[in-house]
Amino acid sequence: MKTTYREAVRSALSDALRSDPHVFLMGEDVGRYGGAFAVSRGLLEEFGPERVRDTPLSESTFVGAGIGAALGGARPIVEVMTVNFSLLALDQIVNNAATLRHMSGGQLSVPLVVRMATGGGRQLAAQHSHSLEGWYAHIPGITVLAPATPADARGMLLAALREPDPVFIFEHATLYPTEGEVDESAGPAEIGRAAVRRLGGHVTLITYGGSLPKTLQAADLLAVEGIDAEVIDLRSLRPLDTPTLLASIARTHRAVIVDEGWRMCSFAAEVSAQLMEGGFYDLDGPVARVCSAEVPMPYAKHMEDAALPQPASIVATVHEMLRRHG
Amino acid sequence: MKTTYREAVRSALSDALRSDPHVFLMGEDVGRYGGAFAVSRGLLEEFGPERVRDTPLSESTFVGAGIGAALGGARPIVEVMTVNFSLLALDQIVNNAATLRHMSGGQLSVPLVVRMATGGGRQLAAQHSHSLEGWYAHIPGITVLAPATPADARGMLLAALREPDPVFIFEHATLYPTEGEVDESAGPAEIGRAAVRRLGGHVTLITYGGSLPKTLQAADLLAVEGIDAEVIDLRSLRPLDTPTLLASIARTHRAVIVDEGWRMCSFAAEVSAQLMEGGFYDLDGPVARVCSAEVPMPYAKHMEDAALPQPASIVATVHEMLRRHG
Amino acid sequence: MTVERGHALELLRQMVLIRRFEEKAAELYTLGKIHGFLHLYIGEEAVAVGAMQAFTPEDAIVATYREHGHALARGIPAGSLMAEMYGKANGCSRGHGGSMHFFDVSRRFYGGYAIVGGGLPIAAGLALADTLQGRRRVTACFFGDGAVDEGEFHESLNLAALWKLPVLFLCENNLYAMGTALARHQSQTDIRLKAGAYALSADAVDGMDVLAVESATRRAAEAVRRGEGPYLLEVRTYRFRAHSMADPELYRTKEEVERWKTRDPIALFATRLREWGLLSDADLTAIETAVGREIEAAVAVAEAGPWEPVEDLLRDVYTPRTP
Amino acid sequence: MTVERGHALELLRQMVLIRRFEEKAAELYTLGKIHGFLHLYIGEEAVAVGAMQAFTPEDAIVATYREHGHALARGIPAGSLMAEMYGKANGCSRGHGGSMHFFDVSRRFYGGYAIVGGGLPIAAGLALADTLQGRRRVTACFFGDGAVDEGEFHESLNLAALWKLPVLFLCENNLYAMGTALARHQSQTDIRLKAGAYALSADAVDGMDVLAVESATRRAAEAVRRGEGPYLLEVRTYRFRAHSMADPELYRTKEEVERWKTRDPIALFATRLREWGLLSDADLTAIETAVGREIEAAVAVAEAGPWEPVEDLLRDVYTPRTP
Ligand SMILES: Cc1ncc(C[n+]2csc(CCOP(=O)(O)OP(=O)(O)O)c2C)c(N)n1
Ligand SMILES: Cc1ncc(C[n+]2csc(CCOP(=O)(O)OP(=O)(O)O)c2C)c(N)n1
Ligand SMILES: [Mg+2]
Ligand SMILES: [Mg+2]
Repeated sequence: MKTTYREAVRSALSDALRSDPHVFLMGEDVGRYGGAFAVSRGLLEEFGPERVRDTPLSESTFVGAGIGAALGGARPIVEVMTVNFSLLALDQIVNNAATLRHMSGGQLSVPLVVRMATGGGRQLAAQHSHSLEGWYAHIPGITVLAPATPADARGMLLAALREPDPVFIFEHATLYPTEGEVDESAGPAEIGRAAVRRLGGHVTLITYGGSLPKTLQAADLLAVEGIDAEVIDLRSLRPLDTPTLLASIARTHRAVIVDEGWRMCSFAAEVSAQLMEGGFYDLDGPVARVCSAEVPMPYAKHMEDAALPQPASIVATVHEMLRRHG
Repeated sequence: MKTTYREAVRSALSDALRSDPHVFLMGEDVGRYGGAFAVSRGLLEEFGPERVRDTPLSESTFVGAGIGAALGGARPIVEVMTVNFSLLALDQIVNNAATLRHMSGGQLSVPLVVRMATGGGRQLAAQHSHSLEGWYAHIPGITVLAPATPADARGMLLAALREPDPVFIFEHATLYPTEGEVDESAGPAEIGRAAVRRLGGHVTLITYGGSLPKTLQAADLLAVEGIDAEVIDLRSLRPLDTPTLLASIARTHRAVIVDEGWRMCSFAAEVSAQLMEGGFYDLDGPVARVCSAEVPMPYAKHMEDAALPQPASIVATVHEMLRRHG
Repeated sequence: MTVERGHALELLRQMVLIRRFEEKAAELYTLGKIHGFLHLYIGEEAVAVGAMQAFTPEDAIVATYREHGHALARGIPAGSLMAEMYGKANGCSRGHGGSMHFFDVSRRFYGGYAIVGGGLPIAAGLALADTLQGRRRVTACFFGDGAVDEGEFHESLNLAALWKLPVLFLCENNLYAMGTALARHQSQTDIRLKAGAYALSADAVDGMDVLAVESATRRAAEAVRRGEGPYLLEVRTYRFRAHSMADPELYRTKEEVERWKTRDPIALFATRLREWGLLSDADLTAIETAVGREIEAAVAVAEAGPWEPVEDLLRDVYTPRTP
Repeated sequence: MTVERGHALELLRQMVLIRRFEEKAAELYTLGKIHGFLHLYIGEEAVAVGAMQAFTPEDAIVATYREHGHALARGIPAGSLMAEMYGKANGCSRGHGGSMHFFDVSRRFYGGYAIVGGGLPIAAGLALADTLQGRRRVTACFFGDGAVDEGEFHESLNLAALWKLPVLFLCENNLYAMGTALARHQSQTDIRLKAGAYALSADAVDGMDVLAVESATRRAAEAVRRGEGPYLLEVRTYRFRAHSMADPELYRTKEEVERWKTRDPIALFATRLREWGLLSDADLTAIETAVGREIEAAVAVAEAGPWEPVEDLLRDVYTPRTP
């Protein structure tokens, strides 16, 4: 069945609410408003205000309350409207969600799922366009997912709800209206596995989340010129499926990482470092990164476009790579 | 003159308070208590409670007030007791301090200095041992410094106070009692320049902050075996002095990065990626990283030691590197 | 209540200007000239216009993402704001900020904050700088009822009260935080009563009555200016439009909105002025005509404005160094 | 006030246990057996001991980094705590947490939080889980006067009040946040009055009087258990020792400390029990002897405990998967 990313998330949410009485959803405007991205529309009506809870504007506390509720035997799904506001909740995430199991000597676990919209590209300017997946992936004790397709949006949320430890799901806001095949009877996705979205032998393009469509476009453009790009969608950022990446560069000998985070200390840097550590002798030349420019996101469209990775900049990077190391 | 890192910071603070009436210091317990690390002891008595201000426990707000005071023409130095508590202030840092200049089209600037203690190694466990320099270095719009010696502790604070934009200074808590030569008449240090702390031709060890003493120890151990390690102290993490690093690996052809952050998405990953991007053809083999283990910091000494980079693990990494690629 | 005619007409003109400016902005949004988020202030004009009368050019203003009204009432030219929403380089923030991030340092208008509650600590800091430098200025900080939920509200009021900082905290209580009604996000819906927790002075005022807002704000600002410390002023108002252009308004009834529209601050004030013999049909027509022209001119400024060159992408991240 | 003798002696015993446990811990710290931060509770024993009487084993406890007293009063064996402070694998948190992070899930003791204010949202969440699952349990959340400054205090009280969550917020007001006296960190020093901002019930009680603490906490806990929503209880106390072992106490006078020591909660209670004829010299000796033995045994447990194998470094980061 073809459905949108938005509907795929909603269907996973309603499946979960229906099948497990411990599951509940909370966050700003998830109820009456129907969710800032209309993801949870209709859920309040179906499941009632006890299980679909509008919270006050208190990111630190409702994320912390999600942690506490998980400790108390509930199965919370917390929606932080966007990653931008999650900055207010990082203490709870880093110091409590990620540590409680270890800090308690293994006595506790925190079966918490946190979903948030991420990324730029909608002219929302500096405070509303962050892409901080790389920060999250730095934190041991949590799992970080970035579904890029409707099927993954559904499957990974279902999978997250089976994890005994905290899972953070990043939904790129530009993906919500995109469409794809979703098998409603399919179960949870496998966490920790990348997907090869396109096979190719000349260069490996590695990406995730909202950059996947752009990267596939770039691959199409390259194909016209006879350059066969392999496109890998990481899907899970922590844990990272390094073997799939290494297997690909063992064939292509070249890699470009596309990541919407700012370049410096980006998630792409980690991928690049790992490719060197595990695949140095397979590489024909240095791994390249296409990231966001080092600037708070500008509002004007032409400037925002210039700040973000684009198909054209991916193609240009591949050209430069082939020119330099054949 | 030989002095401690703690005294060096204090001397820079009192010089600044004495020479510029716009400078003031605020933070938790910087006044009556004398600073959690005794850095500001005596300053309240000398400069009075208007200019040495004890704040409530409100990290987000006193950091934000520092930003506002900087906008209003003051020259605030904000002490966030430790980086651990700065998690509560990240919204103000990322969304205001770092963006206001750009977001206002260049009308505003935020001449703010924020100092904080960082790092582990004192058996303070999971919530009090973070090393998040790599997160900070991800943020465009700010400068990130990590002085490792008393001379730099003084010189970089003085330099930070000349910057028109926000500067974050990370003082590794284990460094406060360490001693070194400080020239009290020396002016501000140069920002953006790494220092070669030891010359050597066989391998480049790259580090910063609290890991410098450990890395120098490792170099001493290696020297005994006839392995000459060059040791580079980054000093400034953003901007990063990439040319100095590339010049070194052009001679040594090997590099190990020592960084107390967790390995995944560490600052070390960025350095590794940049070395590949700029020095791939100079490298005899992959750049290696010695980072913290992917675990919330354990309290017990032997476990904490095992989690942190150590001279022995640095030496072992160099051995492994030489074994694998000569 | 008495009011001087010239002043009354100026208040009315400002409210009409905001109303028409925003109606035009909504239209231009639909036409694809303006993008991103657009949060209209329609219905709340009496708040910004009434309050802003109390501040001198030396005072500082800190607002939110719903700040068109504040910016206009502070006297920032409509063209500069419209150009900002177009993303043009002649916009008040050089096109970097859009609707949510208006800045004008010459008017001490310090933004435009899109993180709810994020402006409050900034306001405390601006006031702290004044205190340290011995200046008798007020910092006005506007925020919504939703911001009251955030930890920064609590921290900022405590800090300001503790240090007697000259901040006027002005809560625009429009009964909703996005789609969440006040009683569903606040356990204490009488926001003025929050002041007790910080031992500071507070008042509440009808935000549909521009004169009431003006006089309450003047009282509050004078107390702050006298050095009595910060002040919390709750202004009770209502937004007539959706939260943003994307909001389908599922959370409130049309009837509720219509009921509030009977208290339209512009109509209310116009009626009153007529009753007092201070406003004629001709006056109103003159205002509408002048405002209409001003907005036409603003659109022209925006249309004609240049785009920032892409080469300048990194220009304003750090202050340029003089070599 | 009347009190049953057995109960009175038990309260006294618990307070003496905490006092002697901490004196021993301080000694062991000096000897290099215990490391990291050590925050002593000495002087505040009546708070944890009095309050803990009000909770059943089904209730949940959330504490801070100054939680030795709460852990002991909750019945966690002293040996398990001492071993934790040694960093031994038989410690209550397997040596992962040390003094600041005691956990014992079997006793629903949920830590041990070292970020000031960080436990409050957790407590709200534990109570939310109870509400959702229809259980009549109370979550007790202990925190200091310094935590009241933090945004999470405000957010958590609002959330709990709004959703009528069964949390008893218990503020241990010892007049200092580290070296900062209450009046220098709080604009409203009457912390109980903060409750008005959330429309919730509150009370304040003398924290040096164990019986007063017990009865105030019982009243509060019963209200919470009846489903009346959260409750703020301010307990006024004083810490006799430094903030932590590193604190030179420059911020208060010896006289102030001595004055408070005349209200030592243990001495005060013992005197009262003697007056009431409920305590003899022999009783006290018996208590001291038993406590002394318990602490000796605790040290032995810690000394004998094994170190966690280094190979287990990553063991508890994620829940092990059953393949
Ligand atoms: C910290 C944070 N959380 C969530 C949002 C998303 N958001 C934008 S406006 C808004 C409602 C704010 O309500 P209020 O403060 O009452 O202001 P109003 O929009 O009514 O003027 C929300 C939830 C945000 N911008 N910042
Ligand atoms: C968020 C945060 N900021 C600062 C600190 C450092 N710190 C530890 S305890 C403390 C004082 C806390 O005072 P209070 O809440 O009154 O508790 P008490 O120590 O008096 O029991 C401070 C500032 C911290 N642990 N967490
Ligand atoms: Mg509102
Ligand atoms: Mg205290």
